[in-house]
Amino acid sequence: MEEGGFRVDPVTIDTTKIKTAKKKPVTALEKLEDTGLINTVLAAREREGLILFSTIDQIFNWARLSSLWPVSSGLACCAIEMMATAMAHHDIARFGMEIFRASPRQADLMFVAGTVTKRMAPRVKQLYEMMPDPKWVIAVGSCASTGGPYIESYSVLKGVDLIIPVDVYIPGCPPRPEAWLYGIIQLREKIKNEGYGAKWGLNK
Amino acid sequence: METDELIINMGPVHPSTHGVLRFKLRMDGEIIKECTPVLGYLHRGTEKLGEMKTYLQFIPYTDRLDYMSAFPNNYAYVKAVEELAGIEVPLRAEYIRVITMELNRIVNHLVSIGSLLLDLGASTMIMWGFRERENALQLFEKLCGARMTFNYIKPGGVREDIPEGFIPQLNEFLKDMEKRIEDYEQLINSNEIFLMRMKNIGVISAEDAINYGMTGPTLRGSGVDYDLRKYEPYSIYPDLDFKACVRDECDSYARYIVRIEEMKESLHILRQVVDTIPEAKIVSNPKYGVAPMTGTPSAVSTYFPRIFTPPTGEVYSRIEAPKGELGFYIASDGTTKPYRVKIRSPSFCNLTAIPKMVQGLKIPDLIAAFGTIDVVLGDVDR
Amino acid sequence: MTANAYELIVYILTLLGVYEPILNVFQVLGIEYIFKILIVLVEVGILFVFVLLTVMFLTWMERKVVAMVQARYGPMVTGPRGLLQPVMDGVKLIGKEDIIPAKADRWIFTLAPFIVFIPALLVFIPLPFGQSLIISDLRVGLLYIIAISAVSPIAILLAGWASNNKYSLMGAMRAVAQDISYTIPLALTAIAIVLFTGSLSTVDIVNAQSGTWFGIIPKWFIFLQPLGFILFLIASIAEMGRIPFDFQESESELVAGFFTEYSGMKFAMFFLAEYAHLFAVSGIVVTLFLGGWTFPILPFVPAMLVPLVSLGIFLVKTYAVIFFAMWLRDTVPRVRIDQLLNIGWKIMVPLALLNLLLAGFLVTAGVF
Amino acid sequence: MAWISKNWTMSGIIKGLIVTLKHVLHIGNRPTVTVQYPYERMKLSPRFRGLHAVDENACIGCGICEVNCPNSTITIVKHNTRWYPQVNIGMCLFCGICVDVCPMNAMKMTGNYELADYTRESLVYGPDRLLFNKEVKQ
Amino acid sequence: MNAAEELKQKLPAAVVSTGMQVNKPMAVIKKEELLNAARKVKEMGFDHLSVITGTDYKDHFEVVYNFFSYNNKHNLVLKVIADHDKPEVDSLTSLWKGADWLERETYDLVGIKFRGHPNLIRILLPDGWNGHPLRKDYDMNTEQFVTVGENGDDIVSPDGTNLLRRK
Repeated sequence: MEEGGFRVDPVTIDTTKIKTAKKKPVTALEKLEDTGLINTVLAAREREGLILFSTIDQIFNWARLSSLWPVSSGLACCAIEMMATAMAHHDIARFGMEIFRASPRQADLMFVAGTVTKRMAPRVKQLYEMMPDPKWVIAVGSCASTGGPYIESYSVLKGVDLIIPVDVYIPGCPPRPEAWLYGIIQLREKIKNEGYGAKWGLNK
Repeated sequence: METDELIINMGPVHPSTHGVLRFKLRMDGEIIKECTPVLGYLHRGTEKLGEMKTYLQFIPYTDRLDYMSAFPNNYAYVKAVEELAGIEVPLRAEYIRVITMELNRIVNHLVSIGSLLLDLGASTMIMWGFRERENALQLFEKLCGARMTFNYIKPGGVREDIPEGFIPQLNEFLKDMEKRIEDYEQLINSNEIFLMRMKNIGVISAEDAINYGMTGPTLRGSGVDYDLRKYEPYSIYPDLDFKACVRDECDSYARYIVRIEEMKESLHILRQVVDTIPEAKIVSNPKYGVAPMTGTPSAVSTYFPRIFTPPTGEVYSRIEAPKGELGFYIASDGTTKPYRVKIRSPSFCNLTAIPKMVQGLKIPDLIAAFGTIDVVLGDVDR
Repeated sequence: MTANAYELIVYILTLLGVYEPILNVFQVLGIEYIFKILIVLVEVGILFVFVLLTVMFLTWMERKVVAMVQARYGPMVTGPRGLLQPVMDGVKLIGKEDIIPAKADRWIFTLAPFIVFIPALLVFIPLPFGQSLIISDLRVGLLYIIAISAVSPIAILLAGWASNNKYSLMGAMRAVAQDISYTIPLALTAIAIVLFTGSLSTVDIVNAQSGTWFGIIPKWFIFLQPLGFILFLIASIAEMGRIPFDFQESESELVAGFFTEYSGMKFAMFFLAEYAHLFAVSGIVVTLFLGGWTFPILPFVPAMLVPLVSLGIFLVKTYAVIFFAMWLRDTVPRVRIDQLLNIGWKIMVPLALLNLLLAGFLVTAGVF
Repeated sequence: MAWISKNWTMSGIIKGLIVTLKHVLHIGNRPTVTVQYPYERMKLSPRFRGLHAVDENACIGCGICEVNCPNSTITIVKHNTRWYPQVNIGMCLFCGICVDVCPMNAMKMTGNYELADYTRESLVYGPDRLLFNKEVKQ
Repeated sequence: MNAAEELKQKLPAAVVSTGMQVNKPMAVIKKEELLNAARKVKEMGFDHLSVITGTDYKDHFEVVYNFFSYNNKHNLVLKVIADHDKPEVDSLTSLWKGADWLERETYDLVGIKFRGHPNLIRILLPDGWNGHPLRKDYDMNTEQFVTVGENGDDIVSPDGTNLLRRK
């Protein structure tokens, strides 16, 4: 599907460049700090030199991390745990995320929950492309992260990051709902540290 | 009057196709003229992997076929292997297996009914269903350390014995569950809108249902009194008192009622099993004889064979999974790996009848009828 | 006693002693009308801000009510008990990319959200929020309300058609069919009320309900016309497009209905309009059948406080109706589109006519 | 339609409304069940199969876990002059076969499920993050 | 007397041999006589076609049909042996509608053609997929990628440049 409108490329962090940590980090946030990611972002802001816009950034970041609407696309086993995460015992609604939008146009976040087969891969990519910026992807479970149990299979894509950029990986087969929530919290931490003045061309 | 046909592609990403199924619909306005399910968006090549893994290594993969009810999958595969190799199973292990399978049947039906109601637009039932499901999953986790993919039932027994505190918790769950089912019935059963949506929708006669190879609650909803647990008994089901739940309206509502009744029957079975579970061994070992009753992982690792070679031959073994007849065909060539694994999955065969069921209905009816045959795409596509 | 919000503002300013001096200033400059326009702008501004805040609160309330029914908490993290959640959603949607599909009709695609959003606000103009808390007591208030709410199907049709998406188009078609078939029983039951009051003015309708029978039972039209109330409630839930009648966006069938292709602020407008509509329609239900802002305790309230207390009464009643709509939404599934139309034409319309007949009998018998 | 005229009382819907209202008001053992995860946690089963842990002294690096792993998640790597397993938990099934087959009972599965991470590379858990020392722990 | 023997008595020309598949009576049927035998089997009351399995035995293919009778609660297994070069057997769709998808699946994954099938196309893998994966000589190393065409259909190509972000 073609898209109209103007597209914006937000200032995203190339997480692939992060190498292994020096110390033994415990939480992923510590890992983030360990790799100097926050400092990188701060330095990028200082270069622009506008504190006001970084405040706007912070407001928008706060809004964005507080209202991540996922697109409701389950692929396989992990989708059931996605439902479990949204349900009464774990209640993703506490983070304001219970609005699972069936239309990707209104979503901010995509859970790649389950095995991405080769036949499904172009559709997943299309779904991702239909989402408006800024958007994030969480690869859930072994299948979406690397191909997992089906890595030797002839019809399974070996990791969804081959086709779309992934922000957070949640291992587990499938991960229990708390692990999902932990992954979501990690994503919130990441969004907190992103620079998004790009909409008005302020940060560039 | 000349009208144009509208062709709608429902799926593979659509809120009510329970995953990644796609319907190609030829529509005349809102009426479905022809419905063609397009499968394979979750085809993961499990059967090929079955040939590449050893018998024990393949058990985790069976969990991921019908991920709503993994225990029956485990059991069906293990039963096939046991029949192939002629392994006897200690009684306590069979009791534990029946506990897990019946619990899993309840879980499966909860999610099935919940997602049916969600597709019809009522979001509450699925929340309540998952609330009880979570309690059951805590039992599973207590028993085997995982919530959905268990890898628990092994050839000749089960992986670990029942832990302390499991039976009281199970009893509590059973007591709780009865009240909850009353709640569900009060919420749904006589709801006029629900009846309007379900009665006389997705009708399939008994002859058609048999001819299409439908099994499980979908078949019993069409008035065929057939339950493999009863008429081709396996495990300890011959000793248990239960009935096959049959309704003969043949429509979506009948299939829904069959599921509710089956949950009650499962509770009944569980109550019997919990009362009579024997104190005995949980693992029998084809090579080392029968192991003593154990509960610790170390004992399991001691008494479980790492490599396992059944004799040459082939077997087709089937059980009554929550969704219908689940069968495993295994051909062995006497090596450590199966020569061929074929999975007869209930969802796949039940789905065959969908085009017949929904012809001349509308999209909302397609969703209602599709919801009641309870398809899991991992099971369809394998 | 003031008649509407304009006069109320003038009255308050006079009480504060600032009205005359300011008016004098403008009179000296010869631009007295500008002052009047300013006052109107202020009152309309207050109304719109109030409506928008209510709408935001309603989204929060909806999520909390759903959560309560479903044995969970709902939004908790953002702000105290998640109260800031709607604000965050709004800010986020402002910052989202605005996609216009390449095959869409750009102009109509952009226009449609506004055509949905503006009538949703305009409905509030003849709605009495409390004694003298009304922007304008139109003499054809009820007709105006029904006419304005009939605009939104047009916008929905525009949105669905302009999106160039099959689901959107089907959602739009359904929404229009539904709106047309339910506006008729809605209007018919409203006419039954007009039979009693003899006036289309909403203020007259409320005033007619201000007394009591036997000193206990308030003279609300719900007691005179229980059938009319039920019909009106069902028709207005259908008009709002909420479960069990939410065809325009029935998620499990049509993905997101007519706004499948909308993103960012445009989507937010549909979202806001939906909740503004909910608030407005609940307000109309209250005005027509539940006595509006009247309550038997009002005569005992000091005259100064009456606008405030009556506003409180109105809001309590409105929120009760809203809660009922939300509660119903969490209980029942969705009906099918043809069943909905069947109910509309074969049951609701005859019953509404019957109700009209009953009302006529009651009026002729001089019951009211 | 005839069917609706039979059911005009809508008693079923009213029944449903009563049940949902009971939930809103928490009447009769229908409490809010949410566990607020970062602040509260569910009780975890001791058998829970989470992140692996390898006993530093017991492991002999024999590679039986590597062979038995269904999808080659485990590789044996050198670490401080000895050989230990390295687990790519981004690929792992968490099936527990490696624990079952370990001849020395060196492999354990802990209750750690908080494994989410930003990169695929950091999902590979080498011996430095898997090893634990039994003597020190006890 | 079990069902296989009974079938052999009724159709001596069709049945090559009888035996047991663990606990189920099995009859090996001549390829040409399959449809006749199936018709006879249906007359005998076996109304449920449980599963169709195709297996590649390198020099020949075996197609196994598992039947079940709801009335008599009996099992019966039919086995047909097909050539490896030109695997083709009769379709049972005229007798059991449920055979439709099972045969399509067998065609898709094992590559056995069913004569007389109304719509013998791939079901699990996309049209145009190269090879039948459950054959023993299927090359697991060839990468095939799928892209989406105009009306949502799949296009298979060995080239994944449009799809993949990076190698």
